[in-house]
Amino acid sequence: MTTVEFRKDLFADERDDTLHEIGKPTIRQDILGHVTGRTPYFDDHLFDGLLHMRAVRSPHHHARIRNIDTSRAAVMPGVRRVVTARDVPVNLNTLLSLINFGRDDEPLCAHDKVRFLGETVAWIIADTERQARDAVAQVRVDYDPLPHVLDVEEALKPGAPLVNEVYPNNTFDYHGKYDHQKLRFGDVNAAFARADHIVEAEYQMSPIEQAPIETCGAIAAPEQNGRYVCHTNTQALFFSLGTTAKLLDMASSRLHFIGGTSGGGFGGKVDSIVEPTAVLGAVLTGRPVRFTWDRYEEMQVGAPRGGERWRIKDGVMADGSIIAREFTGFFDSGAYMRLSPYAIIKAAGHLPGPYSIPNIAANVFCVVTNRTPATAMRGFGITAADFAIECHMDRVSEVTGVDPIALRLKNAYRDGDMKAHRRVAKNTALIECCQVAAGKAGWPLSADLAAMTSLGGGQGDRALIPETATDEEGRIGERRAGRAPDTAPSKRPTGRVAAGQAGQAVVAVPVQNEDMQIEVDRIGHAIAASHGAPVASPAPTYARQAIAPQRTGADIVPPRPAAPPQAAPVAASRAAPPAYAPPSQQAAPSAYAPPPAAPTPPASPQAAPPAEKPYQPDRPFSRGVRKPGTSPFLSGTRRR
Amino acid sequence: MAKVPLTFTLNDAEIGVFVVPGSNLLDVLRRGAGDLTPKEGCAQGACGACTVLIDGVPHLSCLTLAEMAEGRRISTTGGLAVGPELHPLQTAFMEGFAAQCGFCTAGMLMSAKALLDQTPNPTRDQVIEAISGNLCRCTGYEPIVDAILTAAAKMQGRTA
Amino acid sequence: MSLSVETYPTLREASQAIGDRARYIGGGTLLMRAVNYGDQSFDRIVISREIDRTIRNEGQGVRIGAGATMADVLASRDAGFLHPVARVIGGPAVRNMGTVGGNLFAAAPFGDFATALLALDATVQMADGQNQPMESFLSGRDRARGLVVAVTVPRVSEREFRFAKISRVKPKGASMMAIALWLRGSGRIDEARIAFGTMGPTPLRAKAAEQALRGRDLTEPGIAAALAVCCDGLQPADDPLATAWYRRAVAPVHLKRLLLETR
Amino acid sequence: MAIHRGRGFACINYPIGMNLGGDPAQALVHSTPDGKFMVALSAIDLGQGMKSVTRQIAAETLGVPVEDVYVDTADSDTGPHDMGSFASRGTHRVGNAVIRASAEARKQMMEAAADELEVNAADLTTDGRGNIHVKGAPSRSITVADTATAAQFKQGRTLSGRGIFLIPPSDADPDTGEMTPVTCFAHAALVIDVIVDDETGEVEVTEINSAYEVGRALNPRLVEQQLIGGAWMGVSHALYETTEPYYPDRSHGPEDFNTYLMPGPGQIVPHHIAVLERPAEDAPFGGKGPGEMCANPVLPAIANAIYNAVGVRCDRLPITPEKVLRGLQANGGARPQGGNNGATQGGSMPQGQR
Repeated sequence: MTTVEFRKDLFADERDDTLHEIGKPTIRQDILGHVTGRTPYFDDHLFDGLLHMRAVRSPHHHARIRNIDTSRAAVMPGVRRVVTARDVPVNLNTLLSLINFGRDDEPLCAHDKVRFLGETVAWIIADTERQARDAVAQVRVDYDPLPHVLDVEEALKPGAPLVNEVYPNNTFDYHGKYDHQKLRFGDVNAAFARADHIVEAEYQMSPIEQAPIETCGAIAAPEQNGRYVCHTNTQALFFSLGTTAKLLDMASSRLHFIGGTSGGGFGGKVDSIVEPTAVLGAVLTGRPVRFTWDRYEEMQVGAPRGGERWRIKDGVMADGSIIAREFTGFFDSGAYMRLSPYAIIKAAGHLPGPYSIPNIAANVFCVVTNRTPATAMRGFGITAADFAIECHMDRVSEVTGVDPIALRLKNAYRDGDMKAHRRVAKNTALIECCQVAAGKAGWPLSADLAAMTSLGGGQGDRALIPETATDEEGRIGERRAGRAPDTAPSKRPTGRVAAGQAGQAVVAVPVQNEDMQIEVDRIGHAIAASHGAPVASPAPTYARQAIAPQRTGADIVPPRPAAPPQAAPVAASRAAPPAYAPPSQQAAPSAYAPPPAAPTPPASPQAAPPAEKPYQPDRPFSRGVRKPGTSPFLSGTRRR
Repeated sequence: MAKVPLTFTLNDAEIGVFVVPGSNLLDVLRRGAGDLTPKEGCAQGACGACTVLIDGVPHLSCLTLAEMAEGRRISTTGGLAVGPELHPLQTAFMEGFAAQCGFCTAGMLMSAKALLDQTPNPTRDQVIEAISGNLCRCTGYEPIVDAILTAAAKMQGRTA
Repeated sequence: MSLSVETYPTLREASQAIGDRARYIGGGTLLMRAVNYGDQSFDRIVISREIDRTIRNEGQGVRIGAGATMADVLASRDAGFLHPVARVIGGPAVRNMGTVGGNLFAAAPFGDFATALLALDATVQMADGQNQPMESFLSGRDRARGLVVAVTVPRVSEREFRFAKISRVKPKGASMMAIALWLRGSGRIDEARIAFGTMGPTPLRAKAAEQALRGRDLTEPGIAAALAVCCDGLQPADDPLATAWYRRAVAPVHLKRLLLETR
Repeated sequence: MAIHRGRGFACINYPIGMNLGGDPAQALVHSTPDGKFMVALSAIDLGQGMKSVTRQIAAETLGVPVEDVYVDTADSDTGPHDMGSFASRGTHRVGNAVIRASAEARKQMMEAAADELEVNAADLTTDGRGNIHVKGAPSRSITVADTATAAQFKQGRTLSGRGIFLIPPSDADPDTGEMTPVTCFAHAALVIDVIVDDETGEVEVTEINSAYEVGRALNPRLVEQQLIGGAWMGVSHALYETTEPYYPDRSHGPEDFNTYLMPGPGQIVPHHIAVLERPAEDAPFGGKGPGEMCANPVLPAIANAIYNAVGVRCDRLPITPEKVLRGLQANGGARPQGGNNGATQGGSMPQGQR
């Protein structure tokens, strides 16, 4: 059913494919454990006297807690301890405080009010899980329900219920200045005015559960010497350890976290809630305590990928060139921030998608609502934006009549192009992906589109930072006061940032000492020309299964002659990153020599397909760089 | 709370444990008998990670009342390999990259074993049907289906 | 409120033991989930040593012991006409556990087998010897007292009985909708019974559609009137799988496909 | 009353690693007395293959066979600090830390071997099969095992290494959004074929043709696992999954896997994948993490394919049959869009004749 081919012919001159272990289909280190059932997940550790901990959860979206009566629960059979907010030493945290981002806004256990359905208001620790459940059912909480808000744009209105007092505007406050993250590049309003078409639409993604088959959980137990061991399936061992140390006001050296093996995560095991809870239980009882979410909790209480809403407005010329793109985005963070505000910066940096568009504006909001807090998931911050962008590209295609793939290729970003966040694009490969996917599907492309390359960008205005229109709309607090009704980027810019304004790119910290530096001829890619000429193969393909017919593009479209080879200058201009190059080599132009003897047949007009027929790519879709000599690692056969 | 005695055969070993009334078999296997190979994914009967064979046919151990396992013959992935010799299904899952996080694997293997015990030469659709109660979040199922077919072929002396 | 498990030698005694805080366990697929999630509405689990898993011809019908699992149904030649129903319930493990008796009590989106039994006008036999038609049994299901020991299903030909389970997950998934048809007559429909699952709190009959099919043939014009009224009397609700609106919108489509066998 | 075929396209890029940096990863490597290497990490293997890919990276950097390396990710007492496995940072950040730690250990190993062979360490190389020899003179060699034994028991030298990789934290500009988000991007493009039932709104994905650019396939089978599983998840996200089916209304949230829908094994989509490798400068051996990005293009490509099939724009995820059906009703029926998109079996056919 599935076939996989490795297009070794593409970018072959940037790669050394003769490495020993890299690139080999070595079987997984953990697979024997998986197939024998011996892989130790967090719950596969047995403790004598293990206690079980369960949470009492809010039945309201938003309510003040008047009173919690645990007296009946406390005397239930098997109950060892009732735990409430008072038992949490430091009952306020935000996950990213460990990297100094955001304000502490979330209690481990609610005390004054609950802000979402399912929020923890107390815990029971008992001998069996059933006894803990029975006692949970006997905790009486007196709630005073409050008005709640569940829609991101409703939450931004002046009269909306205030969800979380730490964020009094129902938004994350960015940079102490605005209630959203701005992205400004060029002048979208001026470009809209001269565009042939304006294309607008709104997109939305509902919350999605990470749904690992193993739910979030931890077992904590007293160790020797006043330490606590915690077996956990966290995706971030030190995040969880650090969060536990903070919430329990305990030196991190007293915590011994064991994990590293998780039954799926997909982003849902970053939040570090089960770990401090289990350790708290172990501290309070002096016994091993297991705290794990059941499937209901995993689905409705554990954080999902949050909902998002995006509006896109494009200014487009008749030929399909997109000259301006404006975004208004809303991330539904739920009742607490966790990772959402960070993901919004990630999203803002990602805009406008993989395209070179000269005028960009975006306002992206992180909105607090009375729902389950959101967190990471596979593609965090990007998935919904990409959904919106790529659906929108098809709308633009329809309006302009330009073929969907042609439209993307026309606007695709390439090496050397300036991106909206004011850094130069490099190592791009969008064009080649489009060409290869089209070729595999038999989607026809014109000859000029088929000959495009990611290496050929950065010319003219594409490399420049334009003069940029700015505004100061949406200062913190203005919206709630009714002075900032519009969420979209301003129609009336009040400031200008001069063309060419950009700071320094941030690069990796160099190695601590020279010994940690892998030799440049062993890194396997085009940093320096000091190793032997690279080799390429003619596009090995292997089918996953013998029963699956090997699929090649050749049966769909006729072969074509090779396109002209790419010139060297682009490669020659690339500088070695400080991360790898020893200090002495940093400044040197690190041209990875283009293959000197590549027998590259130049495309001749005669050999080109008849002009009246649409050009269709064949496979391999190289830019004509087919070199002789094949690495033993590129034989195209699956090494089983 | 008075525990009650329970005896059963687990992978050819006689097991006697005392269980809390109302316990599910999964909990008894894991914490009572110490066989940690069946996993709890939902305790709702919807994920299949706890699948074991009772008297040779697949059951969800999370939905099996422990008392109802009295005297029954229970097989888990813990008993699949014979000594160091892996079952062909295990080998096929290994070589076929049919697991990622591995949490569903033990349940998948039990469902697959039940199929191959009954149907040594299954069709692809029969394999799909056999694992239809076992969820996998990582692989997209295809490598698992392929691995089961590969194992079947190998056990029959064919090459898939 | 710890749980106790009580074992009785006969179904009759087990039947007398169940009550407000005591539940009978058959296959466990419904009850053990409630146990695992701490259901506070009962604290006694009742087991019967006597379990009736037999499936046999009896008069004009097939008698199926309430303890028969879906796998038992699939293994029975006598119940062959019910194989299309049993086959689409759960995965193999669920079919080895879930019983016919339990399915009668399964709330939406489960209860596909009960839907089929409703269309087939099965009779439910209680432990106290009382018999009840499926329809009245289902309407009083929440107040039911006593154990079901068997159901008796009229023996029908595979041609007369049709079943469709509409699920978004393949090959196994919960029902967005289930439809069971018992169609009698040759050429024209003399008698039709139509039952929908997951179109109300219990499986329900589409009586207006049954009426509208009478005397008609199975052609697009012939069934048009029945399709138009097929949701009359049904009470679909919104749930995670679909809205009531969607269920009403596609019920005639799926009924049409089942009637015309274009699925 | 028909089944309509449609074809959709989408392409994406994806930033690799935790945005704006500030997310260090560390690694420690040491050898056993007989020349096997242990790598201690606090990274997490949640199925993506962290243990396996860092094992290959360590073996490659050390110049020893992969069988002679074992990676442990379990323990905060022995594994040095790492931010965690998320944001596609594992391969990039941890991989780089492992390279550095392994490079340092290799340096010790080569010096130990040089002492034993009485040559200059700079003149030595590894053969990747457990031997260290003089460049150009394979016969003048010593095994890694003998080297480690000599280092341990004779020379009093550890064969060990430390590594850290950090992109320093940075910030975004409040007014322009200027930032250095990440340093490397993965890419993908795909063509998706669907069929849409215009009476029920049901959508079935029938084929995917894709191209994924992953920098370097550090282990082609692990990459393949991600791409196949990721495409499945993309289909699931596009058509099935949500915890709030009526978002922003909070009601009817699924509580189990019976009502939280995901495609089953009977819905495996034929998928023809091409893997492209354009190594990223600062990534380990050029490899970018493929795990997150591979699901993303599937969602819009399906929405676009549905529009192509029946003319209904599905702008709200997940694209349930109800949303498609409501769109069809609003349009007064299916409006197939066609197009010169190479679809081999375009057009529509009566229901029942698929």
